[in-house]
Amino acid sequence: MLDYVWLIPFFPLVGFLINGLLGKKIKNEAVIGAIGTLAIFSSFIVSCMVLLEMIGLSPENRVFEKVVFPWIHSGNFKADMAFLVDPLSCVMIMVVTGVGSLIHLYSIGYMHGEEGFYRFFAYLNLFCMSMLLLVLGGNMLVMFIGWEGVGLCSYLLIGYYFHKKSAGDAAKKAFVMNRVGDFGFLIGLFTLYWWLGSNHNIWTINFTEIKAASHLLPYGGVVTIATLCFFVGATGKSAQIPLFTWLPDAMEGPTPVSALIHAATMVTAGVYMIGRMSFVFIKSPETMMVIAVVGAATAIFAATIGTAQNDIKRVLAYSTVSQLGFMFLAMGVGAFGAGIFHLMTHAFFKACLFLGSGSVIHAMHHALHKGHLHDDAQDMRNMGGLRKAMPITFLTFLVSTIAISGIPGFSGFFSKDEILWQAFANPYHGNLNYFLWATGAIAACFTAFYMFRLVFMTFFGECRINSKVKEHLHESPLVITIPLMVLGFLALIGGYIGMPKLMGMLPNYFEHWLDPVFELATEYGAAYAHHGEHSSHALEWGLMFGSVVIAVIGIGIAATMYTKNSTLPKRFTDAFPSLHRAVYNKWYIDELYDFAFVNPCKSFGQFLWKGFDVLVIDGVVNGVAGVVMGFSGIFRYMQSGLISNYAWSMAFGVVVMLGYYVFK
Amino acid sequence: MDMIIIPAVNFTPILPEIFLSVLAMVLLLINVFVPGDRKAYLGYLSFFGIVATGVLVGAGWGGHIESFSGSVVLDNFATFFKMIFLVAAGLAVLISDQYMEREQCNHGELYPLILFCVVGMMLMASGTDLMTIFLGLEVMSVSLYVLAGFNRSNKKSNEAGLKYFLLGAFSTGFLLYGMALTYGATGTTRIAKIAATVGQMTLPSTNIMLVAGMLLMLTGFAFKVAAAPFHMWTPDVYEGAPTPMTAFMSAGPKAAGFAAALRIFLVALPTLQVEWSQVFWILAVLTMTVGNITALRQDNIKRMLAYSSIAHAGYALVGFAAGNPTGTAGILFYMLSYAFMNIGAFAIIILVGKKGEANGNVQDFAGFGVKHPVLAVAMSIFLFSLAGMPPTAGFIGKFYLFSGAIQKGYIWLAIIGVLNSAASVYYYLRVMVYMYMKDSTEEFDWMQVTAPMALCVAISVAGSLIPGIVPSIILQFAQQAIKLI
Amino acid sequence: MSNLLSLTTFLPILGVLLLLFIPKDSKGTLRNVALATTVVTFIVSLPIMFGFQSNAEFQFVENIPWISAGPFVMRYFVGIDGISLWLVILTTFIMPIAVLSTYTAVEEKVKEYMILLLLLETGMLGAFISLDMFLFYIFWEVMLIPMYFMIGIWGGKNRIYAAVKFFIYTMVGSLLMLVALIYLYFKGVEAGFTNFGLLQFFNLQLPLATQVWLFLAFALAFAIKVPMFPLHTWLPDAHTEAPTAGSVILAAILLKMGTYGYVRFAIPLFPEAAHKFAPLIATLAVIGIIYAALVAMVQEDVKKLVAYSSVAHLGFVMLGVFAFNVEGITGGLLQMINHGVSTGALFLIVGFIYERRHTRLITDFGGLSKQMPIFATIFMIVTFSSIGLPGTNGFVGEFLVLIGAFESELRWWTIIASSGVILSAVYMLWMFQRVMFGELDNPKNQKLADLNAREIVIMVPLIVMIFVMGIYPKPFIDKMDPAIKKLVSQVRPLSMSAQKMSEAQPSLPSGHTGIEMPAGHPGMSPETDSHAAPVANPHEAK
Amino acid sequence: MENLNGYLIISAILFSIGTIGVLTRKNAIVIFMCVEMMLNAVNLTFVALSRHLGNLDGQVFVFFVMTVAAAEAAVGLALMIAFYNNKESIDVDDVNLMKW
Repeated sequence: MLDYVWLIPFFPLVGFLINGLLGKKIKNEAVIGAIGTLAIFSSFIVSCMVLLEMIGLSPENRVFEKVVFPWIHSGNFKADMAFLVDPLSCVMIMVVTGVGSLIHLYSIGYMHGEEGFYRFFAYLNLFCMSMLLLVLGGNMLVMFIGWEGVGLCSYLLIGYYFHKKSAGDAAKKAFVMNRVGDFGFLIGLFTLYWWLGSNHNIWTINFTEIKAASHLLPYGGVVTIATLCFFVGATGKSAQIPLFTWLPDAMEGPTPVSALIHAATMVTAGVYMIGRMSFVFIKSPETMMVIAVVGAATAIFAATIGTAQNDIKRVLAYSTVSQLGFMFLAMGVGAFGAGIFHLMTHAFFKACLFLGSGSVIHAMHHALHKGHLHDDAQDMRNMGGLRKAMPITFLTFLVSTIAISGIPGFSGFFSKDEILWQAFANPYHGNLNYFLWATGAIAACFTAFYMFRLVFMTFFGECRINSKVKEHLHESPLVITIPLMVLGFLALIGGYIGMPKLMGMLPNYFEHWLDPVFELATEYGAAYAHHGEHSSHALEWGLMFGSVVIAVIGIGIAATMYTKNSTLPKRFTDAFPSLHRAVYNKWYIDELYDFAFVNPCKSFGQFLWKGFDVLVIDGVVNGVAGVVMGFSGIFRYMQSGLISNYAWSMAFGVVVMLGYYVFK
Repeated sequence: MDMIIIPAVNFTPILPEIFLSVLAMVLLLINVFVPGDRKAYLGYLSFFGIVATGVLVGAGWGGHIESFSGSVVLDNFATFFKMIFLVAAGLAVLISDQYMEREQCNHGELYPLILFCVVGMMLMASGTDLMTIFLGLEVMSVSLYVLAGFNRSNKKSNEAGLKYFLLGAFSTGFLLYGMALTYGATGTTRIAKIAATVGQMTLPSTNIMLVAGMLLMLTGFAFKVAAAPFHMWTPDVYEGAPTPMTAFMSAGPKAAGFAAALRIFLVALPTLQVEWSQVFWILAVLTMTVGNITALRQDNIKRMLAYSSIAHAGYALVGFAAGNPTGTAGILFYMLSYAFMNIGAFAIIILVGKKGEANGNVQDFAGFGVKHPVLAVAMSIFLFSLAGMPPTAGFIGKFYLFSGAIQKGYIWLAIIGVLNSAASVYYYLRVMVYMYMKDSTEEFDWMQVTAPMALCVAISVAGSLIPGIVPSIILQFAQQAIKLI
Repeated sequence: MSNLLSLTTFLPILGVLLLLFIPKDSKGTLRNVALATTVVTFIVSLPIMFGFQSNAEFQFVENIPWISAGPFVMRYFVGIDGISLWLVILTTFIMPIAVLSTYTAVEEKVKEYMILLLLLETGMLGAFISLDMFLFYIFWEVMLIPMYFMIGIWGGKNRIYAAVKFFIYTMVGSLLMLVALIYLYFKGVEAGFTNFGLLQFFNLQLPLATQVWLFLAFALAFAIKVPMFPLHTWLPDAHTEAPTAGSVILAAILLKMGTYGYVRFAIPLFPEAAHKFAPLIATLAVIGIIYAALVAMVQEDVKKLVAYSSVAHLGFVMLGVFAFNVEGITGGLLQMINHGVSTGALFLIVGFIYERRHTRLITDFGGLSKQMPIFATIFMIVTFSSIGLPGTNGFVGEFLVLIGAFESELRWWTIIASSGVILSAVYMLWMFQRVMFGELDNPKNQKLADLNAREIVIMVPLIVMIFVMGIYPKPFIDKMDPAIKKLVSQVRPLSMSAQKMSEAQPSLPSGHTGIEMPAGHPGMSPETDSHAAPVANPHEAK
Repeated sequence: MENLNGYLIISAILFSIGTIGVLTRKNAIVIFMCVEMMLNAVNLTFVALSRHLGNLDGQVFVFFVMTVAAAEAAVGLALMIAFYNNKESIDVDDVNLMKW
């Protein structure tokens, strides 16, 4: 049946091994690139086969587990190298392998001539393998391998230009922040495992087994603790408040990396994880609320920062954070299907955006190089008017931008609108819903604004850079534009498989597909849901219209500020200098963390070392030695060398002894 | 009663003593005819004499013969100790010639004096009468006074002799007074009879005369084994005495002191064990602590080993305080091992030293390990054995001594003991630090290893190592020796 | 072959004898002979690994009389179970690597160095296989001597201080243990035992007060060796000063003596006392994890950093062992082996760059990745193994430790300990970044040569082990599992668990017994008891 | 012998005087004479006890003690002469080369 599922992560592994071990010898970029791309493309083929086979099954049978080999068995604890195929993981493997293949292809062109070309493809394959392990993992531990594995690859790829200090810093920051999340993940895992085990003697970390036992879990209480811990893990991986600061820095990595890891796949792992364990999360209303609030807050928070950035990739990075916020908002309001749906559409358009920006940077870099200039190839202030030079890039970029802004007919609209509607109409959070919706809507407005700001600054107007350079600006080669076109196309039409029922044109295939995965969660959620308050069709239509209007407003503002009246931004910043500074500096969050955690840790470490280890502990150790030596000195001088003193000592001994025993 | 009846005396028990005495006197005589640069022959002669005595002593193993109306006995206990004395004397004889030659005091009398000293010690070990023991002790002591001051032209040696003499005589006074009081309390000087009399007393510990006698005797022996606070002569005398004699003194007389004390306290006064055990407990703690801690800061290696020797007396006292077969067998084993390891160490010191007792500081060992790896390894073995590291004899000895204390319930004594042991490691390691870890300032090219020296080192290495790996070979004898008293 | 263990243990001594006859100037021969000896030892030890049956019995047992005098009877009693098996193999596995690493690192006194290395191997192997407590003690102490000389003679600037500190520090602890050992023996004699054989003492019922004192004495000795906070300060000194091979052996094997001591001696001999002190030891372990990580973070010397990381790693081991359940102890043991492999590898790596640059200060490096790509790759793998990345060995052990501890009473400790996972990433990666990443701006670093063939050969086995144990730890766990189950049942004497159960009964959640009893597998009861305990006392966690 | 205690006390006093002499005097010969006084005090004890107990062991002991004392005197005086040769003094406070 689906026994061949292990091939999916296996191909990238092979690719990794070949390129990693032999890549240096192969040298030929074409071969290396082909190996890397073929590896992941093979996985894509297998994934398609898996998907087809799954479609062929009846919905309730769409669960398949495969134990490849036993991994850790000790005492009660049992974790196998096991894979789980269900509709959810199907979606994920399709996204990962599909988008992954395109990005591999793209990278052949983008990374051309880079030192360590083979290294890049090896890492990329390794990443795909880890990501596939993550989404296919049949138990929490296999998921955790993938979870950490993608973190590792992220580290390696962010630090790809390791000679740049900023790259090294960013890589380390990414890994460490992920680790903070992993800490939460582990504690969550322990709590769940221990609670089920000690109370019901079900010692398991296997998803299906937990699912089967999930009716034993209480609402709130220990589940809240466990799920909050898991959520901490998710915030780390998916760059949510408070652990989001690594993602913008991660843009130090090559652009395909940003597209694949930091937009389409890895960062969505947190969302996936919540989806995977929806039946646990839903049992804690508190956690659900926290997730929703954090998601909404992140969405708007990151969006505000995005409005003020000048680095093209940073804008996209904050946009990613913000969009991930939307996904979490969806998860938090119990709209798991919508969250995963947005995950998918976001993968399409955000990958496209990143790759497009890569194409732009590539062209800029090339042109600047030719013009012997050392300006920043990623700074939008140096760009402008690129649409003529790079029509394909521009077009795909525009499509994706429209998609992300939530203009009807594009993929982003369907998913985002679903999320906003669910935020408003979900039965779980009572009056908080208005706030959630409002926040989401404003964030959407910001999204439209900063994305179009980006488009306008990059592709419209006049080229702001030296005219010498301008003539060197060319469209990127086919190997780069083909992925762009495919992704752009997907960004355009990808939403139709998940069209809301309301519109009624197409059945919501996507939701139906995922239903078997999430129905249990909905069932549990019903225990505390308030039904039937907001669910009227008119309202839904109204809100939908509202969100479109909001998006259009955002676009309008952007258009006004960045195409028509180019002095507006300046006037705006002059009017609110401190606000702009704060936004531009990302609300000083990095500085805050440095102040609150990093520096205290370092100085505390210094204190412990110099103050405690050396002074106190070693002080005691050497002090004891010193005291003994001191006594040595004293005893030594008692040895005066004089016979009469010696005789006195003897007589003293005799007298004391006699005195004690004879006259006692 | 008109006829003097000569009692049928069985001389077997004191055959070794007689043999050695005769040998010593013969040596004294022929010394006159041996030219100054040939005194080594006397050494060889006495060494072979000692070996022969060893055979003689060994042949007596397992027997139990009393003689001189019960004032001397031949038993395993005595035999074991006699072996220790012979080992100490034999090794000391081996290392003497080179040293004496260098210090230009190679007087032939040295060897007879050593032999007389051994005779005295043997009497102490086999004596079963306070009188015999006293006599043996004095024979030993008087010879030792001379040996300590043997290097007449050396001021330090002189001082050592004088100091030892005055303090030794002083302590003899106490010992003797103790014996007198014991005699008064029990009416006899025979060990066995004392035991019988004391055994019949209802509350011997309230008998002031007896207790005082015991304590005074204890003082005397404490002086001989260098137990604090009667130890203060030790560092000075050890430092001043000619090095081979220091080696000899640290091993032989100490063992003899323990032999006699064991005999008296275990056989004659077992009923007072509670009392003397307490005293030995305190003495042991004091002795170990003072010895070890003071040794930490010594630069003169002879003096350092003198303090170490005090500490070792303390360890042995731990076994004594325990007073049970484990502890006492430990003492026997330890004294033998100590003879090997300590004299071995002194042999190396003699080799490293220069004329006029120069080059005797720890610092002078810098680089020794590189220049003379074999000797340095030997020295390391001696030092590790002294420190009580497995797998050396020193470890097994300490193991038994402390085990005795633990078996007896003196846990704290054992703990203090091991802590002392740990502290002692520092100064033993210090020598090794200089030997191996400091760059050499010397070429050590003046050093010459004569055959007797080499033999001594080899025997000592074997004696410190083999009993550590297969301790049974010695321990079973020690066990048997202790069984008979 | 029944005397395989002895053969393995004493083969290095044979090597020593061979070395004695080789002139000290033919360094090449000396090195090769030493290497050959260790390799042969390793090969000889392989049948032990393959021939080992997965059961709880001691195997390859040899039991012959040795000393018999007075109250004491010591026997040459050796054998291994699943716990010591891997440590023996680890030792024979690491030794050739250590020897090979000295080929260029040690140019002076090669002969002595090799002799000491081989003596050390015998000492370590002997300690792992001894089943006679006296024999164990002998080997335990003997190990000190070669290590002392290795640090003191071939060490760095401050070597003498470090060597003496190492020696005396360890000695203090072990001598106190000796006292306890003797005391225990006499208790055994009262109970009718006739020798020092370890196994019978597991059945000795001692009153709690006695156990407490004896446990403290044993625990102190082992804690110093582990080393546990706050007895760890000898370790950074020893490591910084020791030559590379010395550090490797010290970290990879010698420190395991401490943790092994707990598992083999302190805990099964004094189970009640061990339980009583578990919170204290867990606290120290957790403090050690966090503390060492924080201190490691600010180190300027790579080697010192790695040394402190050892303290943190061994804190995990201790936490796992004192969880007293199968998962925790398995994790602890795996972590011991893992630490041997990865920290050993780290010290080798530090050695490589030290040999090239004669400095270990982090600030002297930077950007080495560019100059030394192979080195960079290996270093990175080892770094991540040390961090405990899943897929590498470090993870399996650490995870089992944490999950085991979490199941036991040590839940809150575990949570704090888990944060060590973050800190380890911080200090290791920060170090890695500063050494390997960045501009290659120091001219001295621009001429560095990448690893040569010998160095790669040294590292490859370690790298392979890192992945094998990370991806397929089953064979390792399977062989140690029965022994650990047995240990767990020893640690939870029936009387105690019964008592706990009776306390627990009223507060157990309904259905607990109903589910557990029928489902309980035979022979699993000790563990299930151990899990029942925390539930039994919910307030205990406060 | 009803006044044994008298003898014992006298000998104890003698012994103490000797001891104190050793402790306080500085001249090596005087010290040695004090030691001799201690030994003679012991002899007195022995004799008195021997008479009191009615056996001869004590008396025999005394002979040995006297012999030994003589031997000791010979050796001791020789050592003092040797010392005097080097230091031109027999003040024990001059015996001070070795200390600490």
